[in-house]
Amino acid sequence: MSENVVLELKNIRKRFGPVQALKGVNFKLCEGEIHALMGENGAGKSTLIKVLTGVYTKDEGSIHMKGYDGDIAIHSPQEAQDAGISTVYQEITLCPNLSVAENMYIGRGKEIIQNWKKMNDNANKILESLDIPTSATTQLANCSIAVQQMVAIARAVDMDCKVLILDEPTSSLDDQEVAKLFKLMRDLKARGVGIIFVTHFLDQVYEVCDKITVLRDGVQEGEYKTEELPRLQLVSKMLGKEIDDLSDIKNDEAIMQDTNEENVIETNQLTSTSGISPLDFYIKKGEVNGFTGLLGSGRSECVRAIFGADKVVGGTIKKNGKLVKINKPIDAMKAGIAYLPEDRKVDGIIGDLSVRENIILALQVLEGFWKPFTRAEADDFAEKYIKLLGIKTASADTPIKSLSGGNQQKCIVARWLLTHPEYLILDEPTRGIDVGTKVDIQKLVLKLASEGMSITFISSETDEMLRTCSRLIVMRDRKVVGELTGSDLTQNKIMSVIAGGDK
Amino acid sequence: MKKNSFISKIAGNRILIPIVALLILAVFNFIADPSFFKITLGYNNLGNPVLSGYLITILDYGSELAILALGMTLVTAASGGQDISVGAAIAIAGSAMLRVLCGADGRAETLQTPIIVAFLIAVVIAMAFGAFNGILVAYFKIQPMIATLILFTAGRSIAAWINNNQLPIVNDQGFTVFGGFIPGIPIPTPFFIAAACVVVIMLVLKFTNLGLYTQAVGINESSSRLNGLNPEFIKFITFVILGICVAVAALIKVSRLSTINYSVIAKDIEMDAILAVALGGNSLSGGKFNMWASVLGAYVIQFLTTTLYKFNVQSDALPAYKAIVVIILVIISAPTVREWMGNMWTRMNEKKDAKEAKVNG
Amino acid sequence: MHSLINKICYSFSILGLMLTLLACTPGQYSNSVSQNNEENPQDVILVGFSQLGAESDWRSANTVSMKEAFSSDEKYRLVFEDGQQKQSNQITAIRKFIQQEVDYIILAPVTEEGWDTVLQEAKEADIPVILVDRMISCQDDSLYTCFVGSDFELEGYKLTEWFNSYVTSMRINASDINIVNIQGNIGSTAQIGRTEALREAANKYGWNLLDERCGEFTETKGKEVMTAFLQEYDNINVVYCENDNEAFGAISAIEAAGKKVGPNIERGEIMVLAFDGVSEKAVSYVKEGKITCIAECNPLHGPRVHSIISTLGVGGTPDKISYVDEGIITANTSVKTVTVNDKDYQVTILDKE
Amino acid sequence: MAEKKPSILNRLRNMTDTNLLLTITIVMFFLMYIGAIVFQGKGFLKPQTFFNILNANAALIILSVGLSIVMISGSIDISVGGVTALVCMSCAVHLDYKGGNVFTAFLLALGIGIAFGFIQGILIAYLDIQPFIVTLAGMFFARGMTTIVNTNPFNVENPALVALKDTRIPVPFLGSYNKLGEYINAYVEIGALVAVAVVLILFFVLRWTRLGRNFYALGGNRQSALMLGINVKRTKFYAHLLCGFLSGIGGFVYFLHVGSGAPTHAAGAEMNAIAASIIGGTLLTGGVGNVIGTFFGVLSLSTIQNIVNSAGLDDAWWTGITIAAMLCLFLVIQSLVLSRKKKK
Repeated sequence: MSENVVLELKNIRKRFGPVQALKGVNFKLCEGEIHALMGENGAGKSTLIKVLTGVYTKDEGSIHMKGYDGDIAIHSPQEAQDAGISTVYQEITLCPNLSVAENMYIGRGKEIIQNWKKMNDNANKILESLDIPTSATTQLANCSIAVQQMVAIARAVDMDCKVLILDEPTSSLDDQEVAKLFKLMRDLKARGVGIIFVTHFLDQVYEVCDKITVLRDGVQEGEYKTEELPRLQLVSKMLGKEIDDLSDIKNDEAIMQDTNEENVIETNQLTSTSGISPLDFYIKKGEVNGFTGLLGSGRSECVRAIFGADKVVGGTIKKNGKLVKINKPIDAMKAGIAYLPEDRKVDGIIGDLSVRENIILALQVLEGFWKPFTRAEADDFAEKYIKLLGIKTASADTPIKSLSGGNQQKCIVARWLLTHPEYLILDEPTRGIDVGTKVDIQKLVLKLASEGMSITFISSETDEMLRTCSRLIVMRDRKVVGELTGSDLTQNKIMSVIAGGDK
Repeated sequence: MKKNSFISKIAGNRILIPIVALLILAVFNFIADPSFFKITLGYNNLGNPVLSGYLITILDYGSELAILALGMTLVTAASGGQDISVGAAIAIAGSAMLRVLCGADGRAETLQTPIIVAFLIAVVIAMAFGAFNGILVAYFKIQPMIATLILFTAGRSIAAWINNNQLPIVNDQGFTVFGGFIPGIPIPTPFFIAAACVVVIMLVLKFTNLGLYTQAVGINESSSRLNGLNPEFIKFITFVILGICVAVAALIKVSRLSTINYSVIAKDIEMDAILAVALGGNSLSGGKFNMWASVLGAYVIQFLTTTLYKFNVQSDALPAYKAIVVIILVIISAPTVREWMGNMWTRMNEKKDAKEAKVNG
Repeated sequence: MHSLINKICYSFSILGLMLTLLACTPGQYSNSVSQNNEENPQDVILVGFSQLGAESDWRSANTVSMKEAFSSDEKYRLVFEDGQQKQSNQITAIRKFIQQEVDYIILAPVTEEGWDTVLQEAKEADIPVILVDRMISCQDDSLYTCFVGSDFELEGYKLTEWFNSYVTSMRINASDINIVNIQGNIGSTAQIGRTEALREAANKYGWNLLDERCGEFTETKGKEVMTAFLQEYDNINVVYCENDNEAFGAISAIEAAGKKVGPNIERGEIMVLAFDGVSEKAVSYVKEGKITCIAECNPLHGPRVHSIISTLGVGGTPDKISYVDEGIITANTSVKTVTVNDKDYQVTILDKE
Repeated sequence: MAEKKPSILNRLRNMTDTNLLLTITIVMFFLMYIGAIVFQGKGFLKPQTFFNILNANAALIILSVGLSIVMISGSIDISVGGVTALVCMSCAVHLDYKGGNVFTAFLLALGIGIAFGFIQGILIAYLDIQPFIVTLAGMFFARGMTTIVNTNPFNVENPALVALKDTRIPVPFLGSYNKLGEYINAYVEIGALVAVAVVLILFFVLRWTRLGRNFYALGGNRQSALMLGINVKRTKFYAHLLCGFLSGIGGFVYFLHVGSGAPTHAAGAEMNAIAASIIGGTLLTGGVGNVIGTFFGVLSLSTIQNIVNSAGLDDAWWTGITIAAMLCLFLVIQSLVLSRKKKK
């Protein structure tokens, strides 16, 4: 290990059942350096952080720290803290009911009696040195999110941590709070602390980071100095497409759109509690359009607003030209809209219920409380779609939670297809699924579109979007920044719009 | 994959637990005293045929519990908690019924109102208090047990207040029919009422989506919201349905004695109701449920109570034995224990396979 | 903001529900003592009454009679405390009366022992204590001014004497009389007196007393105890219940077990004897013959205590023990009068229905 | 940045939840006490009335403090009432029939309390079973065992205990003159002193020891507590052990106050303890609460009962309704305080 490298990971591997999350990652962090860690969904970024902080234990590979020889074993957050690795998670893992000073010192000292005066004085000293606008005795819940994050960082600093990991710290901060955070990060850099900055906001990376490491499906794609890596190239590395050899794959089956068709769904100035900027969106019959953009750019929030999953606070939705009132999912379903949620585990499957019940659920709710399907009806609904989508399940009665990820996703798709929607929203339908199922789903989308169903297809893998969508809406920081149709539907056009302008 | 098949067989059909418990009790009693199962046809003082024997008392006195188990299963499935105010709510419903039947001074010779009207009023009142619990749990997001704690504390006092602490007595012979026997029919009426309630609930489960919606909300609330359901309303409704069950149970309880004692009526019945749901193999933290298993669980508990009575265990000492049964049940179904049992089983298998390998290796 | 607003309006609806429960006190409550809140003028006499509970019809009748006796006369203000069957509550109540410097304390003690310390405090505070319904056992009997209630042993003797003369008149020999006793709360004066009377009569006349078990003076416990008796003994022909409610419980248990209740033991019926005779139900049971005989226990102590307090008020000293007069009621015509330690008592015969 | 003189409202806003709810409780208690004086007349002015309330509720205070600790760490224990009844009956039987002395009886009480706390702690902390189910079973087990130990209630005759029961610790110069003009010293029972001592010790433990602060952290956010390096399972186990230990002490104090064993002792005590904790400013969701608040919570409960009683609603069933109404009122206040905080 060269003298100023504070942390080095060698050939880290980690698997969850069949899925290989980390396939031998190498990573180097020097002292006094802000090092960005970037990667799209499923690149293994969060798994790597969890291995480093002791939430998961690595299967293979070694972690080397300055001042320790050989591999340091990290099995719990406690050991990581002792080794000098501290983490500030996006959802702040502090206790809102305790005071600021307590949050900085709880769980650390070994002494039985707690000396409040000494603790508060030390806390105030650190808060002043890091210029954090709060006092030791205020309750954490009374401080803003930004201040709470700085308190977490102050706790890490006070444990003289050598490596500080910031996991998406800026996603819920406004601009001056981000500026304050960067000033604090620069102070720590000057003190020689190595900072790993996990984010997906490109301009923040270029503003504060010295080096960037890009991860893609479980492997370190490369480590670059920020100045040497233009924004466009960074996006292409993240999306795994080389700029120069990109042939314009024109999807031949893309159905040409006749423009005079009436809009199936049309929204103007639609906003919801999830804080997206007002959305103007339209989709025609049989059209497949897509939302693209980096993780956290507001793609899901837009479709959740349309479906009424988040409370709509402004704007209107028109269906086939008529104004429609949608503020709960049931209204959207009655208006013929279907929504396949992004997170299968939390919002999709109902774990203990059988495959059959999961499939018929949406249609059953539409039918109403008083008209349950007979066992026979339910069975042939289920059998029909199990065959149609090729769902591999022992029987229609097995609980859905015992199916593989791909088959679970097919069941949810079957659930919404059963309601014969006019407008189907698929949010990351292919995430964490074997390649075979991915291709099936894309073929299915095109088949349904040809039968007249209008579909919104959201995926972080842009080549999938290119193959299926005839129109792409590009999002950045919760705003629609561009729309690509026809000939513009090329990989590098997308990336340049995502990267924002020609930089 | 031997481990999974064995464990899933146990966990799979949860109805196994009440059946096993029933067999154990039956065998135990058979050994102890075969006359336990003797049923005799005698004549009560009014001269009409009456069946008597331990089995009959089980079916007779188990009916209130079975009816409550129906409602409690739905509440547990949807809200992942239990309602501990059912005993107090029975006191309120019973007290209201007697107040309507006996009028203000509580001594009426003839009934002031027809029984059916009194029963309906009691149903409305029980549903109102069920709704009160439902609002606290569904809309105020207070834990079910803490929310129903309020009614548990105040319930019996409200019941006493309704009749200004008088102990009204109904002298009309017709009223005792619900708790006793219909002249000419040897089987106790409570058994019929319980059977009727079970049939009604089964029909409701068959011809409406109550079962599917309750389980969906209980297992994954956010996903059921995205599928168009209104989780708050469903949780609220389960508490109201439990209110109806409470009213029916109150009718039986009050007509058994044709009077009411506020501090003693349906004492500790909430413990039995929770035990019935647990004994039915349903998870006490909500989700999937099997209604038949809960009803069977209720009768198994009455079987246990009658057996303990037979060995002249004090009625106040019963809760101790039942507490032990609940603890054992809850330990067996605790996730950490299941995992531990799972690894124990696999380690045993590996040792067995290793031995086999050594033998024929 | 929206969720906060609907949370507030929900909370007020809940609060409203609770307050309506509290506020709309039911009509019949008005006849009990109406409380005037202004500082009580000097001449109103403050009387603290610590009742032991509300477990039976007799008790409720006793409470109502006390409240009426003092509310009708505006010279007095009654402060009522319900001890809910627990001595600790009654002791706390008495200490509260002492603090409020009441003029008189009326106590219906739930048990006989454990009162010395608190009554000593009352004596020091120079507040006369009048015992009602049940006695207490203490070394220094100056701790209480006087006792108003029933002579429970006398009631017991009356009932057993009546039963004896009935048995001799029907020429049933003593050896095949099997009696079970459903007792009241163990340790209360009523229970001690009535059980003592039965035991004495049983070994005097040679009846065999099969079993005695506590029925807590309530109907539910009475029924439970009777069911257990019927399962253990199959030769019971007399049930001795120490109050009305226990008798009702015993009767419903006997009928549920398919046996007949009535006076003629020789034809296999089970005779029920009881005490109190307060509620109409008890009287109607006597007329129907379900309860063969009841030794009355008069709950109406209100007027008697009121007169004692007025005599104390003018400086007089009431006699230490004063018993209320009580009779015997039955529908059976075979016994007219009962003599207990050579004093005759008239039996009131109710016409049978 | 010197802090400008904070206005009352401003200081109120950034007070910690615990202190805010504590002040609400204490203010409510004094309002009630003044109300009681108005309703009850001169009786309430004498200090001895306050000491009487303290003597009568000594055991409930200790049980409520135990319960507050468990609620602060995000769990609950409703077996305290049952354990109290079991302790009373076992000590009574031990003293009168087994010929034990008062000290061995005290050890027996502690033993029973700790046993319940230990077993329930293991089931809840390490086997991760729902706390309400475990302690509900614990309550019924204790109530059942009480009648198994001895069916009928009976008063203890052991002279040493009766003497202990009646000892009066005079409180200097707080006495009052009775009608005869004699000066009677105000007195306090032993139980009251034990209760006050328990409250002070527990206040110290919760405020100044590491274990105490871990209770708060665990109640505030269980996941964060884990990430901050607190042994969550062990802390929760200690909370239940401590609650069991305190219900043993509370049981013995109740035994001293009542001097008898009965199955119906401390009926509903656990519900009153939960109500007192909530009124005392302990949040149901955990992480917020103070034993001093619980102390005033218990006193408020009995004061409000006095008021309701003297306002003519003197039948027994009014106590149940008043406690439930108070519980409901404070639950609503808590949810408003919580939502005001969340809104910021």
